[in-house]
Amino acid sequence: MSTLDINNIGEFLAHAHALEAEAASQYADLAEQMEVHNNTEVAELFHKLAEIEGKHIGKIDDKAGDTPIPHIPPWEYKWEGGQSPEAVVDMDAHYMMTPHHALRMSLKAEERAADFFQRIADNTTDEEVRSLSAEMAEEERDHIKWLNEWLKKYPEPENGWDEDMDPPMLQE
Amino acid sequence: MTAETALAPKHSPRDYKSDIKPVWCPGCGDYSVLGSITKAFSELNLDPENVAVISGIGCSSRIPAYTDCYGFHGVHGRSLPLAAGLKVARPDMTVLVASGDGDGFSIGGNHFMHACRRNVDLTYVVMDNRVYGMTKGQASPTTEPDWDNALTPGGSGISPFRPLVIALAAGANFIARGFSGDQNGTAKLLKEAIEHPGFSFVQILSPCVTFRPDQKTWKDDVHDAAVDPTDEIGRAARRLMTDDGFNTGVLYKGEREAFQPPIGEATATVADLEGKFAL
Amino acid sequence: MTAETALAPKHSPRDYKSDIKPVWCPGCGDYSVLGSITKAFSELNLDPENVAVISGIGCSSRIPAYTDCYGFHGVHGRSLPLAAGLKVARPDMTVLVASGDGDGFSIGGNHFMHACRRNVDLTYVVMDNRVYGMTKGQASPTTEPDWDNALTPGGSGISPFRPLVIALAAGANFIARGFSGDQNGTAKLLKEAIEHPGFSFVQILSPCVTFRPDQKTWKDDVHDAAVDPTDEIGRAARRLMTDDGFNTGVLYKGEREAFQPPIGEATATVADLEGKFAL
Amino acid sequence: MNQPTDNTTSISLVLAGSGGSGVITAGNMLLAAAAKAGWYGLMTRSAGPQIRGGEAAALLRLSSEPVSAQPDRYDLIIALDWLNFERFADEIPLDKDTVIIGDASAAKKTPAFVTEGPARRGDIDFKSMSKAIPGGRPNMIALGTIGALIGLPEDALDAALSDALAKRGEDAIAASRAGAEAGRAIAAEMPATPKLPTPEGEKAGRWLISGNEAAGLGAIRGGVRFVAAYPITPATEILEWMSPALTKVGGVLVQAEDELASINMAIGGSYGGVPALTATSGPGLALMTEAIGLAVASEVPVVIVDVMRGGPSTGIPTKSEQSDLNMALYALPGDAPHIVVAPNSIRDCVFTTQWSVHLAEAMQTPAIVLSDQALGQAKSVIAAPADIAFFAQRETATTPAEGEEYQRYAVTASGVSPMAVPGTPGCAYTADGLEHNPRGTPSGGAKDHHIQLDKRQRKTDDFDYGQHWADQAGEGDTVVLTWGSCTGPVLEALDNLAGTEQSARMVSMRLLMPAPKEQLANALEGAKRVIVVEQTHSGQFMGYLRANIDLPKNVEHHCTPGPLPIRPGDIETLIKEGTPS
Amino acid sequence: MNQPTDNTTSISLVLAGSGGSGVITAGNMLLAAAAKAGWYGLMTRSAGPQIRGGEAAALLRLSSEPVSAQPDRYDLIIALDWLNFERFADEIPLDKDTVIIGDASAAKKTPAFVTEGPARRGDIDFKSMSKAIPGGRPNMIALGTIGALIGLPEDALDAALSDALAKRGEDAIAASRAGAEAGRAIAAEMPATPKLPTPEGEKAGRWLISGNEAAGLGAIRGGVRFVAAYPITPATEILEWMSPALTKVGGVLVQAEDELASINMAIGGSYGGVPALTATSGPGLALMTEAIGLAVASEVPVVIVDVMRGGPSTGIPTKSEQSDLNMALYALPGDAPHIVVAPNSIRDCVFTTQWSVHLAEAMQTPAIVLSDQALGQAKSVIAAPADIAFFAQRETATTPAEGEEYQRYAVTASGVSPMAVPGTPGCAYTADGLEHNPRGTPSGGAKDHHIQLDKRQRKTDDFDYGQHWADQAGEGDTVVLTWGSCTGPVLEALDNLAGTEQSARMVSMRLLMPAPKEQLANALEGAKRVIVVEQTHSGQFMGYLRANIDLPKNVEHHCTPGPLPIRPGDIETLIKEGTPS
Ligand SMILES: Cc1ncc(C[n+]2csc(CCOP(=O)(O)OP(=O)(O)O)c2C)c(N)n1
Ligand SMILES: Cc1ncc(C[n+]2csc(CCOP(=O)(O)OP(=O)(O)O)c2C)c(N)n1
Ligand code: SF4
Ligand code: SF4
Ligand SMILES: [Mg+2]
Ligand SMILES: [Mg+2]
Repeated sequence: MSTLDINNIGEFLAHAHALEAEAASQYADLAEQMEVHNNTEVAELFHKLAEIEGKHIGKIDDKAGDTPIPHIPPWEYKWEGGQSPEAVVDMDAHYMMTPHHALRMSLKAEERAADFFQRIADNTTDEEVRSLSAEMAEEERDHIKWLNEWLKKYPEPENGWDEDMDPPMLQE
Repeated sequence: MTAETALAPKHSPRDYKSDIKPVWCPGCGDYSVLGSITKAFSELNLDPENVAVISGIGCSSRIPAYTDCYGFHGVHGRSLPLAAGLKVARPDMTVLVASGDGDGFSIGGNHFMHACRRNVDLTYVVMDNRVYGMTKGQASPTTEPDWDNALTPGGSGISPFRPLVIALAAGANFIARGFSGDQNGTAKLLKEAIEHPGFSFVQILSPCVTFRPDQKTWKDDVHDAAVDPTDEIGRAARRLMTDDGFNTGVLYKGEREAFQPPIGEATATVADLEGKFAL
Repeated sequence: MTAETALAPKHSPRDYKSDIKPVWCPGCGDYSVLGSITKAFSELNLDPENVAVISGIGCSSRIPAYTDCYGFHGVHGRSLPLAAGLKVARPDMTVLVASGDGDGFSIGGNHFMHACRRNVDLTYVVMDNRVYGMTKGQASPTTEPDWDNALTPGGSGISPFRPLVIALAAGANFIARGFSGDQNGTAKLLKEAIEHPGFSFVQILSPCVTFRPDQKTWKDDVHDAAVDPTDEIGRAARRLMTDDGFNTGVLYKGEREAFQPPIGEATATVADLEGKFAL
Repeated sequence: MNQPTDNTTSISLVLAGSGGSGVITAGNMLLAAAAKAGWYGLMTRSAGPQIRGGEAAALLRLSSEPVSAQPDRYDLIIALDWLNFERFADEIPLDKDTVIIGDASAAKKTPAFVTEGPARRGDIDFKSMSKAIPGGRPNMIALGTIGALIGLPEDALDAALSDALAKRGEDAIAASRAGAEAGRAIAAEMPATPKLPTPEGEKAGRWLISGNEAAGLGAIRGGVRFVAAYPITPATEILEWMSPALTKVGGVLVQAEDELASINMAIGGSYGGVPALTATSGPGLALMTEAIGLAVASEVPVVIVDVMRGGPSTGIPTKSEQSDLNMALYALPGDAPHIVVAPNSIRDCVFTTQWSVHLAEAMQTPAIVLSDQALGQAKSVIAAPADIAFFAQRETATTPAEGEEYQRYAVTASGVSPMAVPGTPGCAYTADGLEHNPRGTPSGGAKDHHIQLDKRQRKTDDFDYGQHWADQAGEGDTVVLTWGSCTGPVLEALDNLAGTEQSARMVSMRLLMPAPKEQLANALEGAKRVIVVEQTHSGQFMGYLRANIDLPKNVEHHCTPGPLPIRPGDIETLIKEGTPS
Repeated sequence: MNQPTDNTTSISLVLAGSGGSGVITAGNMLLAAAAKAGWYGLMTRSAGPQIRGGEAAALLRLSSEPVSAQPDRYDLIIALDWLNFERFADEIPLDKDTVIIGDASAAKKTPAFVTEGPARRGDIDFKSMSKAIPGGRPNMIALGTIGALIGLPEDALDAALSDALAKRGEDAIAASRAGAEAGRAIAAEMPATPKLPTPEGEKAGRWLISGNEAAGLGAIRGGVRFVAAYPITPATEILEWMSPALTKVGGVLVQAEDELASINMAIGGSYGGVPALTATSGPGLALMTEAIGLAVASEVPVVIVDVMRGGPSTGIPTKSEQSDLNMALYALPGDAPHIVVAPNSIRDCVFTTQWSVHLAEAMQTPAIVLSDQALGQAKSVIAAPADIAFFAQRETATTPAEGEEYQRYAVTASGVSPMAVPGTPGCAYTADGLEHNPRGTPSGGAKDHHIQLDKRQRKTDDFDYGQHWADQAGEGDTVVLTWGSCTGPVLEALDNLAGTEQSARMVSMRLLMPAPKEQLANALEGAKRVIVVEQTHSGQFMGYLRANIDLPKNVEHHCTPGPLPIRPGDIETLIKEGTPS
């Protein structure tokens, strides 16, 4: 993996904020999609995840205090592969998905996020960035633990969980 | 908030989203395209009321209602003339046109070519999933000839349409390819496309998880194209004619002036016109 | 007469001409194109009743009635689907499609692209005079952007359509350009085009003496293109993208198989079909 | 808690669920099982706007008699969940006798229109029950319950399950059977619905078919061997059925780039001598009218099936309406006589489409078949339609004798001129959309124009349409005049009123254009009341009738647009109580 | 050999010739000269099928009164040569008083219908005469002869020649004058025609204009500032006139790739807030109907001018017919209420097109203007039409107050909902062709569908069209009911019969859709005879009237297709002798 160097607290906060915001907004979207498709169980789960990420945004903004956060266009963040590490791969969503799939999706995202913060912490020359980043990485790892716990309640469903015998609806 | 945040866009991407919930299948690439569009609008600092999103018919063409901009969900295949009419009449509006591979390249193919030629300052986004999603999975012009489906069992047997080289041959001023799996990269392409004068064409590979679950592999197929988009047109033609359909990025940039006849600038009155008929 | 005349064609070019007198202006290039067509038919030894000439609307599209073959003078811009329907239903017929630059590239542009893709074994002849002759001289897609006319005074301001590179990009199997001033050379192109399997496209520069008297200079502009028509497609794209519009000859030849689903070969009866519904 | 109920001849039920719960598939299995049991049936479907995984409902009506209409009320509603069930409220009339079974424990609660409605209720926890069965699915449990409630013989359901799941293997079949078994078992705890009597007699000679399939089959029966088309809801199934079917019988279907291409391809194929068809819906038909006019002027037979949906514009693509009538009749530029016919039942889709091919070919002119979503997308068990001897018989030309000249548009008494098939020596001609003389040479002269206008008009005016111009039924001096998919509910209403004081007659017009004026006048003779029934907003059918025949001053008019079907009860009320004015 | 003839109020003449003889130009000069002299006039043209250089004829009618119809007979025919003159036989009724002047020495001899006809003859050797004049041309000689015969003041012709040839320079003008002089000189040797009296009074306030120019001007008067179109005969001149005119008044015309594009561009421009129009003829209108339906459903105003030509299909592009009526009324998919209006004279092309813009904008719906070739391509001297205060006035929306929500398709009493112009903050909405709720969100629900269908219907049904729905004239208990270009000959017939026993009234419907039922019923009240006059083969107007109003049982019908005009005498005969049945 390439080295990730963020040596400026503003830049760091911008990344951290965007990372959480992106995740929150994605979860909210997914929750909505599940609602529209009558998958209420997973919709609730995504709502919950969105709420959690929302709280993270608050936390980061608190940490930022008066530190100026620069605006960075979405494509100029130093994300590996262009997307925020905590973004889930929404192409993996399915209207029949179960909480197991949703949690797996989220887990992968959290792992990438933890890794992202850890690498900044490892590489940065800025002490403030280092400590905040390490703190964030730790927090993401907490999530991972917690998600893993949660996941235990939802074992992987058998093959064929996504089988829909009905044809799609013809539309326009 | 501090002084620097003032430089942030006036509107967040979310501000460009309406409260109407998409009918799309979860997993559909079009969700991400919607995200790219709103991100581009935000970065361009556009006021939502000065933006119009125009479309035809198809899953992808449902986008206008999901934005909180002005929109027109027209008839199948005619989004480009609808949008050209709007833009010529209202040059002050930013006009984005959203389409699918069926809407844009099958029934709408003629308008596509002529929009490229005419070079009205539009940004044309085609969500290409190589299938007619809305009507349940028939072959579109970009579908592989051996893709089995109910209407043409065993495959259409017809060689796929190459939208990018057609756009170039027809005169498009800006040609790019994006992938819905890269929401931010695509947002950047869209921003550039909107900023570029004249007709900009952006093909976005946007998988249909319902009828083309095989397209999940696209994320491994796409790759960055390291080209000089201002390349001489003959070389660009060769490049786009033989490309593999998966290289992404800005692939051509032209310098033609946008077509925009003056409007609203009267030099005579209606009475003057009538004078010509008077004896 | 000697033994060799036995090898002469069954029918002279004149045998393919009807007794209906063209409405064309004397001097119009289309007379010569009619001559090229009948010469090609004659050399191909076709029986007139096994040939169909299909067209849309325009001066050039009047050709079917002037041949003594089967013909269809359809509506504006739709000659290609009309012809494709005929050819798919009747693969035994030789089908030539005649069009103008307005009929073929403006209103008919979508069918042009899709006919190239579909690759039904048709020969498509477009008499290009860079003007709408039939409707009294408006700009067509191939018209120079600064050509002054009543409908777009001062010129259309739109960059011209490049039919050949579009045809290539869309998948045409044979691409050639002729000039009405070279009746025999064009006859040869047409013969080759008809013989080539799949969709063949022949643009024939055919001046409109009435609305484009300036085209009289074309005879000095055209020149032979010394190219290898079986050239690799990328190089062909580059060549056709940057050509000057006046090089004539066969400019591309592809190897794709013609689209011709089997017809007339039943493997089941209607009763068999009904059996599927029976309980 | 079963209560015994009377036997009945028809049972109506809804199976609803969302997000891939498979209710449509289950509905299809139920219909197939009913057919196996010897019942007739009709199934329609309704769904949310989501492309996939939205809420869906299978609406079935099963009967020991052929079913011609959606029911006035439902006997049974089974909801696997209640998510978004409100969407269907309009479509599912319920009353105090309706039995509603759903999962009271489900996340989303039963909607108000159900709880507050008058119906009887039962609860089944489909989810838990299905979890208890390996590979079990809620929809299979529901099937079992339904079967038990309505009296469907077990073996019929079993057989239907086996057929439907054959490809998925033994395990799947076993799981489904187990599910159905569980469903059957719990049925005893549910409020009873009426039971259909076990049918006697012959069930051979019946088909399970949709209107769209039936139209496709009719076309092939009629001789169509070339189809060019562009997909559009709700016509696509005609094409998807025809594509492989044509290949088998030596024909071909081409997917065109748009409707402009499809109609022109079809005309080209037919010009080549192969009977041809295209199918579409309103927006597509609008794009075809220029070329249909060409077919009129150049006298090329071609069949266009318009499976109507709610309009105007993109409208309501998945719901039915008869509002393309005006377009079918009048949308061609100029005076362009052509044929418009309409099937009046799923079964009749076979006959009318077959007939349309015959008419188009015999008169060398386009024929538009006005089907609609309610016929096209509904599936039905029907008595197999007899094959009528209508097969494309085009009057063709042969090489003229020495010294004689072939005239493509020769003026004849019938108006029909022998049409040369390309390839025929000595008959080369150019078909033309420009006005022309008998030979086909373009002509703007008054004489040629009048002669050809007369000739084209004569072809369709003077043709002998026989008794097929309409279906008539019932007795009485009240006449209900209708067409298309409104026919089913009218027929049923008439059946219900037969023998009463309100007994009435029906005239259902199959031939719409040319207007069968004389036949209509005769059919209406002696009528004291005439009631016109149609499914439009603006009264298009009424306008057309008025334009063509003298209706009695007191003619009544029942005209209501989609998306809801007209039901037999609406017509009964109409006949009994008259049209409120 | 001059014989004195009575003075008259109208003179009709034909100037024919072939192969570049310049008869159309000469005809235009004559019309201009007549206008200068204070006469009114009408010029139509006829030509062979050749693109250029074929036989052509300028048909003129000059009068001291406004001219509203082609004449019943011609006073004078001047043929510069007789080549293919037979082509015009149908169009040029002649009688014993007709004076025919041609070149007896010419290569092709006078056709039989002339020599065998009853007319009086004179000979002029145009060729030799013109050769004698440097730069002389036969058509100028003919002009001089005509001028002298019909009493056209010399200075008027002189002035017209100078105007027309100004760009060609003094020599050309001098040569023409010399030619005309020679023609005048020889006129004395010709049989006399009637002479028009030298007009008195005001000739200011008159225009020389074609119907197509008039429609273009009406559109601009009405506020149209965006046009997208594709050329087609006989509508192209509207576009060719409007293109530079729009540029001057701050508008723009875009040439589209086809009619599908033109109508959609026009809708797009109008959606943007700029009143928009497209113009076409039958085949083009057929291609536009899908999008016109979109404009209905999405409620976008747009004006479509259809200059009708002979149909069906490509038909007879250069001749007039009213046979697109059905298409204009009925061609849209679904129930799609819209406006159809028709100008009834060249002069009225200004008003009706202007009014159509007003109607479209006021009701936010498409308006189709049915002009025809006879109006569009004819040139006329007319009294300048007053500018009516009809200017596009669209009800637009403003930013809603805090907490309020903009509803594009809000349900209002009139059916019209304020339409936000893009750029208005807080009103962003998506126009949709899918059925929708008041906010514009797609909806397939019964309630939304019915509400929006009602709303759209209400807009056009309840609008106050004032007295403009029809033009009425004459007196009597016979009513001639007609529309469009049939109005001229009817008016003239009524004029001729005024004060006699056969004196009759005319109702010429300008508003065709929605059908002005009440107004019509009132207008027909008390009529003993109703005679419907239209120029179609199948009686489209009659069918439409029947569909909408109760016509008397004994209604008479004069319906004849193109390409020949209906003449005043036909109508007079009709009124006098009744419709043969
Ligand atoms: C005139 C017309 N023809 C056909 C249709 C049916 N139709 C609706 S969407 C569609 C194709 C959609 O494919 P695409 O544009 O690729 O969009 P996707 O759904 O795949 O995003 C078709 C054929 C229509 N609405 N109108
Ligand atoms: C639907 C339709 N639109 C427009 C026209 C009018 N029209 C007839 S021919 C023509 C253009 C002809 O140009 P081209 O094809 O270049 O033929 P040319 O006359 O130059 O040979 C047009 C616009 C028509 N007949 N039908
Ligand atoms: S059908 Fe395909 S394109 Fe349409 S919403 Fe579903 S995934 Fe997307
Ligand atoms: S107008 Fe032009 S294209 Fe048409 S016949 Fe005359 S010269 Fe030929
Ligand atoms: Mg697609
Ligand atoms: Mg041309």
